[in-house]
Amino acid sequence: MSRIVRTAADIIYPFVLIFGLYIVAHGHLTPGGGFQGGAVIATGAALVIVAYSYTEVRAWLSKNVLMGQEVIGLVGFIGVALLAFAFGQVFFFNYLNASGSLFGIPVPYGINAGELNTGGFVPLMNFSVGCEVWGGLTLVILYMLSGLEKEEC
Amino acid sequence: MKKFIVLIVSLIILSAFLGVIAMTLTFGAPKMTDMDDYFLRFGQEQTGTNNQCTSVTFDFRGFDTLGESTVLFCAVIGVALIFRKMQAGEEHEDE
Amino acid sequence: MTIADFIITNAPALLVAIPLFAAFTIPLVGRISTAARNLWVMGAMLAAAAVAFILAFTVFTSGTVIYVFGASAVNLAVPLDSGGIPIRIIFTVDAMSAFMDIICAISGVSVLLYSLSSESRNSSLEGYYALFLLMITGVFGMVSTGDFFNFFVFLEILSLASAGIIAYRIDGGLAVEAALKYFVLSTLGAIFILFAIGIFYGQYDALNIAMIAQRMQYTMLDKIALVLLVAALAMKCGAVPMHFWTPDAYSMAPSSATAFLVVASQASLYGLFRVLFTMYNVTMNCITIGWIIIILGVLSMVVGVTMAIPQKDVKRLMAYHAISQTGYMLLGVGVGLAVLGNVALTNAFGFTAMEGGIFHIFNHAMYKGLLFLTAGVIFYRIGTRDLNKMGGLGHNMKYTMIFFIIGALAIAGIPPFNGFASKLMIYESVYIFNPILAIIAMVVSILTLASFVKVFHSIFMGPKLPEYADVKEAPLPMLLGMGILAAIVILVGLFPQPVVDGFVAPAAHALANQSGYIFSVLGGA
Amino acid sequence: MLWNLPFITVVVLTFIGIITVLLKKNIIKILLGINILESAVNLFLVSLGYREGGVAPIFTLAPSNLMVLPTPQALTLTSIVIGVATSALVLSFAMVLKKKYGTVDIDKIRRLQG
Repeated sequence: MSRIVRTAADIIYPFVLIFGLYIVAHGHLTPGGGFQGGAVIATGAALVIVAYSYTEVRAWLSKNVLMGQEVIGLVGFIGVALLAFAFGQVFFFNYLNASGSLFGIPVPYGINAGELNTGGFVPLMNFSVGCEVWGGLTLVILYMLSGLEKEEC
Repeated sequence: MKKFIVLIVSLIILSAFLGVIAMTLTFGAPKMTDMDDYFLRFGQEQTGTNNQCTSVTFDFRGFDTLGESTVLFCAVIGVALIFRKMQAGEEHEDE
Repeated sequence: MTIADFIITNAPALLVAIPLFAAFTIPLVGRISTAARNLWVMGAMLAAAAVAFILAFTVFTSGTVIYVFGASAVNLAVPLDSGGIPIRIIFTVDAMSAFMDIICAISGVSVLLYSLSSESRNSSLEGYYALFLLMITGVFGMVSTGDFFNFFVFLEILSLASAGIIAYRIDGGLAVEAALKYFVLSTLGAIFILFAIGIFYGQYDALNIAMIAQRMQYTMLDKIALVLLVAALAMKCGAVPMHFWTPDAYSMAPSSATAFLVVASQASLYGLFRVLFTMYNVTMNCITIGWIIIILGVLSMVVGVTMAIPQKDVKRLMAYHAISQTGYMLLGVGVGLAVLGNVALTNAFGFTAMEGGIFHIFNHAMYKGLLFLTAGVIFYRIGTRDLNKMGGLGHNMKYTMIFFIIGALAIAGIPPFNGFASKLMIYESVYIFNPILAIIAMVVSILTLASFVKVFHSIFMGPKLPEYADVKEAPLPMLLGMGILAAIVILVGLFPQPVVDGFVAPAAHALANQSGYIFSVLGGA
Repeated sequence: MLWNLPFITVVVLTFIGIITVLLKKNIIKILLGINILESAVNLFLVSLGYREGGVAPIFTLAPSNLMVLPTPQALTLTSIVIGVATSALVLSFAMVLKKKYGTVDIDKIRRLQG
């Protein structure tokens, strides 16, 4: 792509990243969540891949790192759920809610302004899923590009 | 041509079915809402999230979401397998 | 709380969590070494199988087990403040589910043992084993869940993992073509199921199977949902009008995966039975629906076996026989369904027919898995599946030949093997219901025998061919995997009565007992 | 009639999707048909949960306490992600087939028969 597109992509990419992370972090308060935020971040990666060529991008984005990121996200997700066993609870029990510790401020019923430090394990799961979707979707794009012939990319 | 007729007939049957859906259900007035009323009333206290969609997705039906992440993982692994470079002595499919 | 108590209490969750966790971590474990990866995969599979057996033991001794994900107590299906509705995802493991869990566990262990050796020459095995464990997760989840949307999610896990594994041999494009065919059809089926879920949700505001069953009124919309569900699930299990994908997918997948794909199809069959018996039961017109299932079954039997006879590709031939055997299960359970409203007839032969059909699921998974594994050994050693190019392999592959004979006699329904036990139950009960159907079933059985005699002759008999003069016997893990299945085929064939009384009859009664299923989830509410 | 417009749209979309899947020979177009069907199902689920005058089920500074049902939105989220995974896999299959056969027309690809 032309220099204008590349520069624009360079400038926009950090904003896309921040916006995606914002969506992930506020998933339990505002519309959004891990999937949506992760998809937004992966869109940023797609933007960079479109602006530059695959051969350049391949040097920056390692498939192994992305796969590791995806696995960490998934293991984090199931690990957060499995941790309920350590508390003597049922699988997927929300042990952090109203516990007073991390993300543990109790929320009464009704309309409120929203407090970031609530939600029990939901924000942790949002982060894990965001991590997983980010890695997974980027990996899909990279693998598909690697399947293309030389002259097509 | 025969295939086309079969297709048209099946489509008519299908559209009749779906037409019944469109006629029977009313938009804007769900028939029963007891389960969702429970989510809306108690979801905030039980999960600590203001966003009830998230509370349903990650807490009440969190196991579905685990499955959904797994589906994405399946797709990534599948795509990775399809675009792998095959080794030399690998088993070939029979032609 | 001791570890034993912990496992017994949380068995339904561990059943899915163990293979899932192992599958997620394989890409990392695979980087350490091949041996570590094999150990990890096999250990996870054995642990999951052990949990499945523990769970099945609990179910068969003390009744239905329910597990509520994320509740404050394991069996708190209906929260006190909810007014009698289940709100969370619930695993409802009754005798039928436990029966399917056992099938999946046995088949999974033996096939995985086999694949440790049979796939060792290939690349990217981390992905292969991850997808294999995800298939096992999918089957365990599908047969254990008591939530209909959860069933859909596991169905999708199963079909994506299966599609990835069918396309595993990418060199010629044929496997990818088969995978594409399978995947497009199963996605269409999944969309139909999602439509049905939407219909149930819109009417009853429930996703739990027991809750839907309790509120079921059999309105016009429920009829539409029934049609969509029967079409989708019959397509997924390979019944005849929608069977196109079966031979392609079965013949092109790696052999070890094919043996497990049989179990995957049975899981869809389980879903069909669950929908018909637990969700609709006598609210629908059992005679009509029962006859539809019977006709599907008879068509599958006849078309499957007639298509199988002219095949040249050994796995394709076996795939058509798999369709034909699916017909027996549909026939047996369909007869049970057709007389469901009539207590006298049900007690006279309905339960026997259902037991025969359900018993055949188990037997089919065992002997068909065994046959596909033997076909895999032959392909592993000589590199072709074409029957015309084979011959005289019996001289060098004695154990494989014995295993093939066991499988072939079992599928044909010859007395000392397990296929006979279930087929006899089907013949007897169906003959009382309608003699013509029983005669068709017997004729199909004879044709199956004829077909397998031909296959046996062209693979193993005859003089030693020069190009296969130095063919060796299969490696030990492959023989072990086949040996497990063959031992089960013989044992169940010799002593069918304890199996029928201990596992099959409770499964059939659990399937027919709708109110018991609802009561176990909702309590008295 | 008109107040049921979302459901009628579902029927029309299903119609288009089924026709596309059954009649088109191009794998990419078949995938588009599947995607249209998935959109139809998603629209069906979401419109089942709509309550007259309801707002999004999010309590952060919500304008009113009358909210639409949250479950269909969660189900739709799941089904969208499954749809993405499906599309990724089918597109990869199409790419491999294009590389091996030089076409994405299923009639020309078809070698498995009988």
